Amino acid sequence: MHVLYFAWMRERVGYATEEIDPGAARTARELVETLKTRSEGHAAAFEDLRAVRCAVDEEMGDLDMPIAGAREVAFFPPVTGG
Amino acid sequence: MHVLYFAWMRERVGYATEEIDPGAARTARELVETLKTRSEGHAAAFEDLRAVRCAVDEEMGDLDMPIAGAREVAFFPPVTGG
Amino acid sequence: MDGAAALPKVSVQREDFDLGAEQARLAGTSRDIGAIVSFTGLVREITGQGAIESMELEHWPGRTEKALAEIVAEAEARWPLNGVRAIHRYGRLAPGDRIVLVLTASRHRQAAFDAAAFLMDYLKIQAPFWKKETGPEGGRWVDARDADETAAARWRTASEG
Amino acid sequence: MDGAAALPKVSVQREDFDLGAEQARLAGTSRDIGAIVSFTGLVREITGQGAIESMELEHWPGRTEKALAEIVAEAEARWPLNGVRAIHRYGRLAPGDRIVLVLTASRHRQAAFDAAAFLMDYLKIQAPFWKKETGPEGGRWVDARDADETAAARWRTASEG
Repeated sequence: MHVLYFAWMRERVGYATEEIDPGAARTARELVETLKTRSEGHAAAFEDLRAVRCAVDEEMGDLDMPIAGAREVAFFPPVTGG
Repeated sequence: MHVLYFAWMRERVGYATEEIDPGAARTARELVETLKTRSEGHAAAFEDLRAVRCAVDEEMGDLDMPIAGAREVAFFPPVTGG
Repeated sequence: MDGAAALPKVSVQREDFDLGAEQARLAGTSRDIGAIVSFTGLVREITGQGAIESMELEHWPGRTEKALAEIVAEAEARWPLNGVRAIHRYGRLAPGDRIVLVLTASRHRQAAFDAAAFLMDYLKIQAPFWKKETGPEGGRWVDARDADETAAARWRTASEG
Repeated sequence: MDGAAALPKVSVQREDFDLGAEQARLAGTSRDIGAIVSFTGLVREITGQGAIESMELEHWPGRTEKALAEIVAEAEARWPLNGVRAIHRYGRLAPGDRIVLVLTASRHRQAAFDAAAFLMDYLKIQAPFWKKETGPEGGRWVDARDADETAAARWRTASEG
Protein backbone atom coordinates (compact mmCIF):
# COMPACT_ATOMS: atom_id res chain seq x y z
CA MET A 1 0.00 0.00 0.00
CA HIS A 2 1.23 3.46 -0.96
CA VAL A 3 1.28 6.00 1.91
CA LEU A 4 1.62 9.76 1.32
CA TYR A 5 2.53 12.50 3.78
CA PHE A 6 2.16 16.26 3.30
CA ALA A 7 3.34 19.48 4.96
CA TRP A 8 4.67 19.11 8.51
CA MET A 9 3.71 15.43 8.59
CA ARG A 10 6.03 14.88 5.62
CA GLU A 11 8.76 16.84 7.39
CA ARG A 12 8.40 14.83 10.60
CA VAL A 13 8.31 11.46 8.84
CA GLY A 14 11.31 12.54 6.77
CA TYR A 15 9.95 11.66 3.34
CA ALA A 16 6.81 12.10 1.23
CA THR A 17 5.87 8.54 0.31
CA GLU A 18 6.49 4.96 1.37
CA GLU A 19 5.26 1.48 0.55
CA ILE A 20 3.94 -0.46 3.52
CA ASP A 21 2.10 -3.67 4.29
CA PRO A 22 -1.09 -2.62 6.10
CA GLY A 23 -1.22 -6.00 7.87
CA ALA A 24 -4.50 -6.42 9.71
CA ALA A 25 -5.37 -2.70 9.70
CA ARG A 26 -8.98 -2.18 8.56
CA THR A 27 -9.22 1.62 8.92
CA ALA A 28 -6.89 4.57 8.49
CA ARG A 29 -6.82 4.87 12.28
CA GLU A 30 -5.62 1.29 12.67
CA LEU A 31 -3.04 1.91 9.96
CA VAL A 32 -1.77 4.88 11.97
CA GLU A 33 -1.08 2.58 14.93
CA THR A 34 1.20 0.49 12.71
CA LEU A 35 2.87 3.54 11.12
CA LYS A 36 3.63 5.17 14.50
CA THR A 37 5.95 2.31 15.39
CA ARG A 38 8.13 2.73 12.30
CA SER A 39 10.26 5.63 13.56
CA GLU A 40 10.39 8.52 16.00
CA GLY A 41 9.51 10.75 13.07
CA HIS A 42 6.36 8.77 12.38
CA ALA A 43 5.44 8.90 16.08
CA ALA A 44 5.92 12.70 16.04
CA ALA A 45 3.84 13.07 12.86
CA PHE A 46 0.93 11.18 14.41
CA GLU A 47 1.36 12.62 17.91
CA ASP A 48 -1.94 14.58 17.85
CA LEU A 49 -4.54 12.85 15.73
CA ARG A 50 -6.97 15.78 16.01
CA ALA A 51 -4.62 17.59 13.61
CA VAL A 52 -4.52 14.74 11.09
CA ARG A 53 -6.74 14.41 8.01
CA CYS A 54 -6.64 11.56 5.52
CA ALA A 55 -7.69 10.44 2.08
CA VAL A 56 -8.14 6.86 0.89
CA ASP A 57 -7.55 6.51 -2.85
CA GLU A 58 -7.87 10.31 -3.06
CA GLU A 59 -11.25 10.33 -1.30
CA MET A 60 -11.09 12.77 1.62
CA GLY A 61 -12.50 11.54 4.92
CA ASP A 62 -11.78 10.91 8.57
CA LEU A 63 -9.50 8.36 10.21
CA ASP A 64 -12.29 5.81 10.51
CA MET A 65 -12.48 5.36 6.73
CA PRO A 66 -12.01 1.71 5.72
CA ILE A 67 -8.79 1.00 3.82
CA ALA A 68 -9.55 -2.51 2.60
CA GLY A 69 -8.34 -2.88 -0.98
CA ALA A 70 -7.01 0.67 -1.12
CA ARG A 71 -3.97 1.36 -3.26
CA GLU A 72 -3.11 4.61 -1.51
CA VAL A 73 -3.67 6.34 1.82
CA ALA A 74 -2.64 9.99 2.34
CA PHE A 75 -2.15 11.77 5.68
CA PHE A 76 -1.99 15.54 6.02
CA PRO A 77 -2.80 18.44 8.37
CA PRO A 78 -5.89 20.61 7.76
CA VAL A 79 -5.45 22.49 4.49
CA THR A 80 -4.44 26.17 4.45
CA GLY A 81 -4.63 27.31 0.83
CA GLY A 82 -6.44 30.24 -0.69
CA MET B 1 -35.24 78.98 -8.76
CA HIS B 2 -33.33 76.58 -11.01
CA VAL B 3 -35.28 73.42 -11.97
CA LEU B 4 -33.58 70.33 -13.47
CA TYR B 5 -35.14 67.38 -15.29
CA PHE B 6 -33.52 64.06 -16.12
CA ALA B 7 -34.18 61.02 -18.34
CA TRP B 8 -37.76 60.66 -19.61
CA MET B 9 -38.90 63.63 -17.52
CA ARG B 10 -36.41 65.78 -19.44
CA GLU B 11 -37.67 64.32 -22.71
CA ARG B 12 -41.32 64.99 -21.85
CA VAL B 13 -40.68 68.55 -20.63
CA GLY B 14 -38.56 69.16 -23.71
CA TYR B 15 -35.50 70.61 -22.03
CA ALA B 16 -33.13 69.90 -19.15
CA THR B 17 -33.31 73.08 -17.08
CA GLU B 18 -35.44 76.14 -16.54
CA GLU B 19 -35.65 79.14 -14.24
CA ILE B 20 -38.97 79.52 -12.47
CA ASP B 21 -40.57 81.59 -9.72
CA PRO B 22 -41.77 79.08 -7.09
CA GLY B 23 -44.45 81.51 -5.95
CA ALA B 24 -46.12 80.29 -2.77
CA ALA B 25 -44.89 76.68 -3.14
CA ARG B 26 -43.41 75.46 0.14
CA THR B 27 -42.56 71.86 -0.85
CA ALA B 28 -41.43 70.08 -4.00
CA ARG B 29 -44.93 68.64 -4.30
CA GLU B 30 -46.46 72.12 -4.27
CA LEU B 31 -43.89 73.22 -6.84
CA VAL B 32 -44.98 70.33 -9.06
CA GLU B 33 -48.53 71.68 -9.07
CA THR B 34 -47.22 74.96 -10.50
CA LEU B 35 -44.90 73.24 -13.00
CA LYS B 36 -47.64 70.96 -14.35
CA THR B 37 -49.53 73.98 -15.68
CA ARG B 38 -46.62 75.25 -17.77
CA SER B 39 -47.07 72.92 -20.77
CA GLU B 40 -48.53 69.63 -21.89
CA GLY B 41 -44.99 68.25 -21.68
CA HIS B 42 -44.74 69.25 -18.03
CA ALA B 43 -48.13 67.69 -17.33
CA ALA B 44 -46.96 64.45 -18.98
CA ALA B 45 -43.70 64.46 -17.05
CA PHE B 46 -45.54 64.76 -13.74
CA GLU B 47 -48.43 62.51 -14.72
CA ASP B 48 -47.56 59.72 -12.23
CA LEU B 49 -45.90 61.13 -9.14
CA ARG B 50 -45.10 57.65 -7.76
CA ALA B 51 -42.42 57.51 -10.48
CA VAL B 52 -40.92 60.89 -9.58
CA ARG B 53 -37.93 61.46 -7.28
CA CYS B 54 -36.46 64.83 -6.38
CA ALA B 55 -33.46 66.58 -4.90
CA VAL B 56 -33.41 70.02 -3.30
CA ASP B 57 -30.01 71.67 -3.61
CA GLU B 58 -28.64 68.23 -4.51
CA GLU B 59 -30.07 66.61 -1.38
CA MET B 60 -32.09 63.54 -2.41
CA GLY B 61 -35.49 63.18 -0.79
CA ASP B 62 -39.21 62.83 -1.39
CA LEU B 63 -41.70 65.30 -2.81
CA ASP B 64 -42.56 66.63 0.65
CA MET B 65 -39.12 68.17 1.09
CA PRO B 66 -39.30 71.90 1.86
CA ILE B 67 -37.93 74.13 -0.89
CA ALA B 68 -37.82 77.45 0.99
CA GLY B 69 -34.61 79.27 0.11
CA ALA B 70 -33.48 76.55 -2.28
CA ARG B 71 -31.46 77.56 -5.34
CA GLU B 72 -32.18 74.37 -7.24
CA VAL B 73 -34.76 71.59 -7.39
CA ALA B 74 -34.19 68.48 -9.53
CA PHE B 75 -36.83 65.98 -10.70
CA PHE B 76 -36.02 62.53 -12.06
CA PRO B 77 -37.29 58.95 -12.31
CA PRO B 78 -35.85 56.23 -10.05
CA VAL B 79 -32.20 55.71 -10.96
CA THR B 80 -31.10 52.74 -13.09
CA GLY B 81 -27.30 52.79 -13.11
CA GLY B 82 -24.81 50.09 -12.27
CA MET C 1 1.56 53.60 0.33
CA ASP C 2 3.80 55.45 -2.17
CA GLY C 3 1.34 58.19 -2.98
CA ALA C 4 -1.66 55.85 -3.12
CA ALA C 5 -3.65 58.42 -1.14
CA ALA C 6 -3.50 60.67 -4.21
CA LEU C 7 -5.31 58.16 -6.43
CA PRO C 8 -8.92 59.09 -7.16
CA LYS C 9 -11.44 56.76 -5.54
CA VAL C 10 -14.27 57.71 -7.86
CA SER C 11 -14.43 58.38 -11.61
CA VAL C 12 -17.40 59.10 -13.86
CA GLN C 13 -16.22 58.90 -17.43
CA ARG C 14 -17.16 58.27 -21.03
CA GLU C 15 -14.03 56.16 -21.63
CA ASP C 16 -13.59 52.46 -20.99
CA PHE C 17 -11.43 51.28 -18.07
CA ASP C 18 -8.71 48.65 -17.68
CA LEU C 19 -9.39 46.20 -14.85
CA GLY C 20 -5.83 44.91 -14.60
CA ALA C 21 -4.34 48.40 -14.51
CA GLU C 22 -6.89 49.63 -11.98
CA GLN C 23 -6.29 46.70 -9.64
CA ALA C 24 -2.50 47.07 -9.93
CA ARG C 25 -2.84 50.77 -9.10
CA LEU C 26 -5.05 50.01 -6.10
CA ALA C 27 -2.70 47.36 -4.73
CA GLY C 28 0.32 49.59 -5.34
CA THR C 29 3.27 48.35 -3.32
CA SER C 30 1.19 47.35 -0.31
CA ARG C 31 2.23 44.24 1.61
CA ASP C 32 -0.82 44.41 3.85
CA ILE C 33 -3.58 43.50 1.38
CA GLY C 34 -4.76 39.90 1.54
CA ALA C 35 -7.83 40.14 -0.68
CA ILE C 36 -9.02 42.21 -3.64
CA VAL C 37 -12.52 41.83 -5.04
CA SER C 38 -13.60 43.37 -8.32
CA PHE C 39 -17.04 43.73 -9.81
CA THR C 40 -17.46 44.55 -13.49
CA GLY C 41 -20.90 45.33 -14.87
CA LEU C 42 -21.50 44.80 -18.59
CA VAL C 43 -24.20 45.67 -21.12
CA ARG C 44 -26.30 42.59 -21.94
CA GLU C 45 -27.77 42.26 -25.40
CA ILE C 46 -31.04 40.57 -24.45
CA THR C 47 -33.07 42.65 -22.03
CA GLY C 48 -36.70 43.01 -21.08
CA GLN C 49 -37.42 44.45 -24.54
CA GLY C 50 -35.56 41.88 -26.63
CA ALA C 51 -32.22 42.36 -28.34
CA ILE C 52 -30.91 45.90 -27.94
CA GLU C 53 -28.56 47.66 -30.33
CA SER C 54 -27.15 50.15 -27.90
CA MET C 55 -27.65 51.85 -24.58
CA GLU C 56 -27.36 55.51 -23.61
CA LEU C 57 -26.41 56.25 -20.01
CA GLU C 58 -27.47 59.69 -18.79
CA HIS C 59 -26.19 61.04 -15.50
CA TRP C 60 -26.16 64.18 -13.37
CA PRO C 61 -22.67 65.67 -13.72
CA GLY C 62 -21.27 66.76 -10.39
CA ARG C 63 -23.98 65.12 -8.31
CA THR C 64 -23.03 61.65 -9.61
CA GLU C 65 -19.45 61.96 -8.41
CA LYS C 66 -20.75 63.19 -5.05
CA ALA C 67 -23.14 60.21 -4.76
CA LEU C 68 -20.37 57.72 -5.53
CA ALA C 69 -18.02 59.42 -3.06
CA GLU C 70 -20.69 59.18 -0.35
CA ILE C 71 -21.23 55.47 -1.01
CA VAL C 72 -17.47 54.86 -0.98
CA ALA C 73 -17.13 56.74 2.33
CA GLU C 74 -19.94 54.66 3.82
CA ALA C 75 -18.18 51.43 2.75
CA GLU C 76 -14.93 52.67 4.29
CA ALA C 77 -16.76 53.40 7.55
CA ARG C 78 -18.29 49.91 7.65
CA TRP C 79 -15.34 47.71 6.65
CA PRO C 80 -11.57 47.88 7.22
CA LEU C 81 -10.50 48.60 3.63
CA ASN C 82 -6.96 49.14 2.38
CA GLY C 83 -8.32 50.61 -0.81
CA VAL C 84 -11.48 51.19 -2.80
CA ARG C 85 -12.22 52.33 -6.35
CA ALA C 86 -15.43 52.98 -8.28
CA ILE C 87 -15.62 53.84 -11.99
CA HIS C 88 -18.92 54.37 -13.80
CA ARG C 89 -19.23 55.15 -17.48
CA TYR C 90 -21.85 57.28 -19.20
CA GLY C 91 -22.77 57.97 -22.81
CA ARG C 92 -23.39 55.47 -25.58
CA LEU C 93 -22.55 51.81 -24.93
CA ALA C 94 -23.00 48.61 -26.95
CA PRO C 95 -23.78 45.05 -25.82
CA GLY C 96 -20.66 43.53 -24.25
CA ASP C 97 -19.30 46.93 -23.19
CA ARG C 98 -18.21 47.53 -19.61
CA ILE C 99 -20.43 49.91 -17.59
CA VAL C 100 -19.12 49.93 -14.06
CA LEU C 101 -16.13 48.77 -12.01
CA VAL C 102 -15.91 48.45 -8.25
CA LEU C 103 -12.69 47.34 -6.53
CA THR C 104 -12.17 46.70 -2.83
CA ALA C 105 -8.97 45.70 -1.04
CA SER C 106 -8.77 44.44 2.52
CA ARG C 107 -6.71 42.17 4.76
CA HIS C 108 -9.36 39.48 4.69
CA ARG C 109 -11.70 38.22 2.04
CA GLN C 110 -15.04 38.68 3.78
CA ALA C 111 -14.61 42.45 4.17
CA ALA C 112 -13.56 42.79 0.53
CA PHE C 113 -16.53 40.72 -0.70
CA ASP C 114 -19.07 42.48 1.51
CA ALA C 115 -17.82 45.98 0.72
CA ALA C 116 -17.90 45.32 -3.05
CA ALA C 117 -21.46 43.92 -2.89
CA PHE C 118 -22.54 46.86 -0.71
CA LEU C 119 -21.04 49.39 -3.13
CA MET C 120 -22.90 47.87 -6.05
CA ASP C 121 -26.18 47.58 -4.16
CA TYR C 122 -26.07 51.21 -3.04
CA LEU C 123 -24.79 52.53 -6.33
CA LYS C 124 -27.79 50.88 -8.01
CA ILE C 125 -30.29 52.86 -5.94
CA GLN C 126 -28.39 56.06 -5.11
CA ALA C 127 -26.18 57.10 -8.01
CA PRO C 128 -28.06 59.34 -10.49
CA PHE C 129 -27.74 57.33 -13.69
CA TRP C 130 -30.53 56.53 -16.12
CA LYS C 131 -30.33 53.92 -18.88
CA LYS C 132 -32.09 54.23 -22.21
CA GLU C 133 -31.95 51.18 -24.44
CA THR C 134 -32.30 51.33 -28.19
CA GLY C 135 -33.74 48.22 -29.81
CA PRO C 136 -35.65 47.25 -32.93
CA GLU C 137 -38.69 49.15 -31.66
CA GLY C 138 -36.85 52.33 -30.79
CA GLY C 139 -35.67 53.84 -27.52
CA ARG C 140 -36.96 52.83 -24.11
CA TRP C 141 -36.01 54.03 -20.64
CA VAL C 142 -35.13 51.15 -18.36
CA ASP C 143 -37.43 50.72 -15.36
CA ALA C 144 -35.99 50.62 -11.86
CA ARG C 145 -36.16 47.12 -10.37
CA ASP C 146 -37.78 46.42 -6.99
CA ALA C 147 -35.08 43.77 -6.52
CA ASP C 148 -32.49 46.56 -6.32
CA GLU C 149 -34.32 48.19 -3.40
CA THR C 150 -34.50 44.79 -1.69
CA ALA C 151 -30.80 44.13 -2.24
CA ALA C 152 -29.83 47.48 -0.71
CA ALA C 153 -32.22 47.02 2.21
CA ARG C 154 -30.29 44.02 3.55
CA TRP C 155 -27.38 46.30 4.48
CA ARG C 156 -29.70 48.55 6.47
CA THR C 157 -31.09 45.58 8.38
CA ALA C 158 -27.62 44.27 9.06
CA SER C 159 -26.35 47.51 10.55
CA GLU C 160 -29.39 49.09 12.16
CA GLY C 161 -31.77 46.26 12.99
CA MET D 1 -19.12 31.27 -27.25
CA ASP D 2 -16.32 31.12 -29.88
CA GLY D 3 -14.51 28.15 -28.43
CA ALA D 4 -14.89 29.34 -24.83
CA ALA D 5 -15.78 25.78 -23.84
CA ALA D 6 -12.20 24.80 -24.56
CA LEU D 7 -10.78 27.19 -21.95
CA PRO D 8 -9.54 25.46 -18.79
CA LYS D 9 -11.65 26.24 -15.73
CA VAL D 10 -8.97 25.25 -13.24
CA SER D 11 -5.20 25.78 -13.18
CA VAL D 12 -2.65 24.93 -10.51
CA GLN D 13 0.60 26.59 -11.44
CA ARG D 14 3.89 28.02 -10.23
CA GLU D 15 3.59 31.06 -12.50
CA ASP D 16 1.80 34.32 -11.79
CA PHE D 17 -1.48 35.12 -13.56
CA ASP D 18 -2.84 38.20 -15.33
CA LEU D 19 -6.25 39.28 -14.02
CA GLY D 20 -7.12 41.47 -17.00
CA ALA D 21 -6.23 38.78 -19.51
CA GLU D 22 -8.08 36.06 -17.59
CA GLN D 23 -11.23 38.16 -17.31
CA ALA D 24 -11.09 39.08 -21.00
CA ARG D 25 -10.72 35.40 -21.88
CA LEU D 26 -13.66 34.45 -19.65
CA ALA D 27 -15.93 37.13 -21.10
CA GLY D 28 -14.89 36.26 -24.64
CA THR D 29 -17.36 37.67 -27.12
CA SER D 30 -20.39 36.96 -24.94
CA ARG D 31 -23.23 39.48 -25.01
CA ASP D 32 -25.13 37.66 -22.26
CA ILE D 33 -22.87 38.41 -19.28
CA GLY D 34 -24.06 41.23 -17.01
CA ALA D 35 -21.67 40.75 -14.10
CA ILE D 36 -18.15 39.46 -13.53
CA VAL D 37 -16.71 39.15 -10.03
CA SER D 38 -13.04 38.47 -9.37
CA PHE D 39 -11.29 37.55 -6.17
CA THR D 40 -7.52 37.84 -5.89
CA GLY D 41 -5.74 36.51 -2.82
CA LEU D 42 -2.34 37.99 -1.96
CA VAL D 43 0.52 37.17 0.43
CA ARG D 44 0.48 39.54 3.43
CA GLU D 45 3.76 40.48 5.04
CA ILE D 46 2.55 40.70 8.63
CA THR D 47 1.03 37.44 9.81
CA GLY D 48 0.50 35.70 13.14
CA GLN D 49 4.26 35.27 13.48
CA GLY D 50 5.34 38.82 12.59
CA ALA D 51 6.88 39.96 9.33
CA ILE D 52 7.51 37.07 6.98
CA GLU D 53 10.15 36.97 4.27
CA SER D 54 8.52 34.40 2.06
CA MET D 55 5.95 31.66 1.87
CA GLU D 56 6.16 28.17 0.42
CA LEU D 57 2.91 26.66 -0.86
CA GLU D 58 2.91 22.86 -0.96
CA HIS D 59 0.13 20.99 -2.72
CA TRP D 60 -0.91 17.50 -3.81
CA PRO D 61 -0.36 17.37 -7.57
CA GLY D 62 -3.27 15.77 -9.37
CA ARG D 63 -5.56 15.73 -6.36
CA THR D 64 -5.48 19.54 -6.12
CA GLU D 65 -6.78 19.99 -9.67
CA LYS D 66 -9.49 17.44 -8.94
CA ALA D 67 -10.52 19.28 -5.75
CA LEU D 68 -10.76 22.61 -7.57
CA ALA D 69 -12.73 21.03 -10.42
CA GLU D 70 -15.20 19.55 -7.90
CA ILE D 71 -15.69 22.94 -6.21
CA VAL D 72 -16.17 24.64 -9.58
CA ALA D 73 -18.74 22.01 -10.62
CA GLU D 74 -20.60 22.54 -7.34
CA ALA D 75 -20.71 26.33 -7.96
CA GLU D 76 -22.01 25.72 -11.49
CA ALA D 77 -24.75 23.48 -10.10
CA ARG D 78 -25.81 26.11 -7.56
CA TRP D 79 -25.76 29.31 -9.63
CA PRO D 80 -26.51 30.15 -13.27
CA LEU D 81 -22.96 30.97 -14.38
CA ASN D 82 -21.86 31.98 -17.86
CA GLY D 83 -18.26 31.25 -16.92
CA VAL D 84 -15.99 30.37 -14.04
CA ARG D 85 -12.21 30.24 -13.58
CA ALA D 86 -9.96 29.27 -10.66
CA ILE D 87 -6.17 29.60 -10.61
CA HIS D 88 -4.07 28.68 -7.58
CA ARG D 89 -0.31 29.07 -7.40
CA TYR D 90 2.16 26.87 -5.52
CA GLY D 91 5.86 27.12 -4.73
CA ARG D 92 7.75 30.05 -3.25
CA LEU D 93 5.93 33.39 -2.94
CA ALA D 94 6.88 36.74 -1.44
CA PRO D 95 4.73 39.33 0.38
CA GLY D 96 2.58 41.16 -2.16
CA ASP D 97 2.54 38.20 -4.56
CA ARG D 98 -0.73 36.87 -5.90
CA ILE D 99 -1.76 33.42 -4.62
CA VAL D 100 -5.19 32.69 -5.99
CA LEU D 101 -7.69 34.00 -8.52
CA VAL D 102 -11.36 33.18 -8.78
CA LEU D 103 -13.57 34.63 -11.54
CA THR D 104 -17.31 34.19 -11.98
CA ALA D 105 -19.53 35.52 -14.76
CA SER D 106 -23.31 35.59 -14.68
CA ARG D 107 -26.27 37.54 -16.00
CA HIS D 108 -26.87 39.17 -12.64
CA ARG D 109 -24.59 40.40 -9.93
CA GLN D 110 -25.86 38.40 -6.95
CA ALA D 111 -25.10 35.04 -8.56
CA ALA D 112 -21.61 36.21 -9.53
CA PHE D 113 -20.88 37.54 -6.02
CA ASP D 114 -22.26 34.47 -4.25
CA ALA D 115 -20.51 31.97 -6.51
CA ALA D 116 -17.14 33.73 -6.08
CA ALA D 117 -17.49 33.83 -2.28
CA PHE D 118 -18.57 30.17 -2.26
CA LEU D 119 -15.59 29.13 -4.39
CA MET D 120 -13.17 30.86 -2.04
CA ASP D 121 -14.84 29.48 1.10
CA TYR D 122 -14.77 25.90 -0.19
CA LEU D 123 -11.32 26.16 -1.70
CA LYS D 124 -10.04 27.25 1.72
CA ILE D 125 -11.21 24.06 3.40
CA GLN D 126 -11.13 21.50 0.57
CA ALA D 127 -8.21 22.17 -1.76
CA PRO D 128 -5.05 20.37 -0.59
CA PHE D 129 -2.65 23.28 -0.16
CA TRP D 130 -0.42 23.92 2.85
CA LYS D 131 1.37 27.18 3.57
CA LYS D 132 4.75 27.42 5.26
CA GLU D 133 5.88 30.92 6.17
CA THR D 134 9.52 31.84 6.61
CA GLY D 135 10.18 34.71 9.01
CA PRO D 136 12.97 35.97 11.22
CA GLU D 137 12.56 32.93 13.46
CA GLY D 138 12.61 30.38 10.69
CA GLY D 139 9.90 28.37 9.00
CA ARG D 140 6.43 27.76 10.40
CA TRP D 141 3.46 25.89 8.98
CA VAL D 142 0.33 28.03 8.98
CA ASP D 143 -2.49 26.75 11.20
CA ALA D 144 -5.95 26.19 9.74
CA ARG D 145 -8.44 28.79 10.95
CA ASP D 146 -11.74 27.87 12.59
CA ALA D 147 -13.20 30.91 10.81
CA ASP D 148 -12.69 29.14 7.48
CA GLU D 149 -14.84 26.20 8.62
CA THR D 150 -17.50 28.65 9.77
CA ALA D 151 -17.42 30.55 6.47
CA ALA D 152 -17.90 27.36 4.46
CA ALA D 153 -20.66 26.11 6.78
CA ARG D 154 -22.97 29.00 5.83
CA TRP D 155 -23.36 27.55 2.34
CA ARG D 156 -24.40 24.18 3.75
CA THR D 157 -27.03 25.87 5.91
CA ALA D 158 -28.33 27.90 3.01
CA SER D 159 -28.79 24.92 0.71
CA GLU D 160 -29.67 22.09 3.08
CA GLY D 161 -31.27 23.70 6.12
